[in-house]
Amino acid sequence: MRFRFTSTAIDTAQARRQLLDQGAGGYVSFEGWVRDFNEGQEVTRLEYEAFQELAVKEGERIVAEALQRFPVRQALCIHRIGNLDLSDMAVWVGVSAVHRGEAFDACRHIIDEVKHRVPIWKKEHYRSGDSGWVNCERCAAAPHHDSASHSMHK
Amino acid sequence: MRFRFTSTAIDTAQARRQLLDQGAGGYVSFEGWVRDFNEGQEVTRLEYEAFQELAVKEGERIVAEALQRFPVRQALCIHRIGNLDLSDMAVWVGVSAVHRGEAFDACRHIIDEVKHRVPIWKKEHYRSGDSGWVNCERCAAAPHHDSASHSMHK
Amino acid sequence: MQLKVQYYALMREQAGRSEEMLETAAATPADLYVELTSRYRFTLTREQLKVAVNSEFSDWSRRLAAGDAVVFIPPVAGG
Amino acid sequence: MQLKVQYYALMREQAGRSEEMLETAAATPADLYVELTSRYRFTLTREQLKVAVNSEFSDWSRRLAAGDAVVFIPPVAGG
Repeated sequence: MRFRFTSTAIDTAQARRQLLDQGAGGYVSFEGWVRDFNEGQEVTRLEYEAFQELAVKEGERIVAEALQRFPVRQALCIHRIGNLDLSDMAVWVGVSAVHRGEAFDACRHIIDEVKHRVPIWKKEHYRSGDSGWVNCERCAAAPHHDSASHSMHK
Repeated sequence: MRFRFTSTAIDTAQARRQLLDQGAGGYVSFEGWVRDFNEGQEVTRLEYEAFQELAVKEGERIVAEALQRFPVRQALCIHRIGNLDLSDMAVWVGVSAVHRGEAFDACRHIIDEVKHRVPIWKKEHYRSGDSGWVNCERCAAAPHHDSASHSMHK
Repeated sequence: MQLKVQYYALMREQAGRSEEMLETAAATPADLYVELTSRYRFTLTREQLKVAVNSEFSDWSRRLAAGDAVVFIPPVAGG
Repeated sequence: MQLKVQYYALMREQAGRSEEMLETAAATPADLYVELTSRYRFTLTREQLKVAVNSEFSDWSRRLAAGDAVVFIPPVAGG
């Protein structure tokens, strides 16, 4: 299993141990952290939600593709769901490889693809009291301003 | 101090804490591991040696350059010296940034520059019983085959 | 024909539920989205969505069968 | 003129010491390397080395002064 979800803090030390390989000379990891500012708004916390059944399949496909495309040894991605505070880790990707260049390339490829393809959504809560689903609210704002459920969204 | 040496295991958890930043959304780290095979030889262990006075200055310059060149928040590099076994961590680089792309770029830049510019040397010990200073033996082998001190080098 | 529909994120909030069993005449996910949008006033247009049937990505023109589980997938934002 | 010379890695092994105080007439690091190579039979050519004086990288043609600390730097291999 090379892609999984957790509803508690990601255990990076344990995850890293899965990637240890005596033939690997380089190891690259990425962590996505909850940032205090996004697109002009002060963020206070986040909620992550996933369509887990499909997300795990798509995540596994992404990591498997990376293992095929780049000459790397091991790769793994873990995504957090639920409520996160500032500086919490939302996602972790780790890759070990014989040479460091491929580890960097594969790690970056995996996180880029995960962000584009895996059905995960985040709702940002702002200092202003507003909140919004990232990538959903802005593009959706124009067509319908009449819906009552919109009152708390930007 | 953004570049330092240690003669004991690199404490990555402590190092990572130095890079925490509520404005950072991405964190990339690189670890160089002792690999069991290099250029056709089975490696059993390594020795790292540094000209520390100059190495620390040059390492600091590299990290400072990366902080200027890439829009990242924090960066740090720690290099191990002394005797290392297979899978031991020889070097660690960590970078936090607002956006992940810059964190990847800066982390890769730092490790590439460290490997090229910082006066650190490693001696590989091979299963065959031979040993050799990486990047020194091969290029040096041709001119003098008469030196007695060569018997254990490739 | 009865289908299972699950809602996530913004669409879950707009539908006011996370899943439901639905009796519908919709032949395709595209038809089903038109029907559900008139009921729940979803603000996302079909062009902004993907659709999954039985936990795999699907075409909008796929023929739905009784018992299928349909999920409309808003723009994702992992990481 | 007395200089301090430090040796690292392969050169430390070939010189059989990690540092020494040296009485020399060498005017530059380039001259000094010729002198030391004839003594220790260093296998690295000057083109393969860098040189540092007083813990900063230096030109090979720098004028050495009494008390300077000189280090010849073999090809590096960190990480």
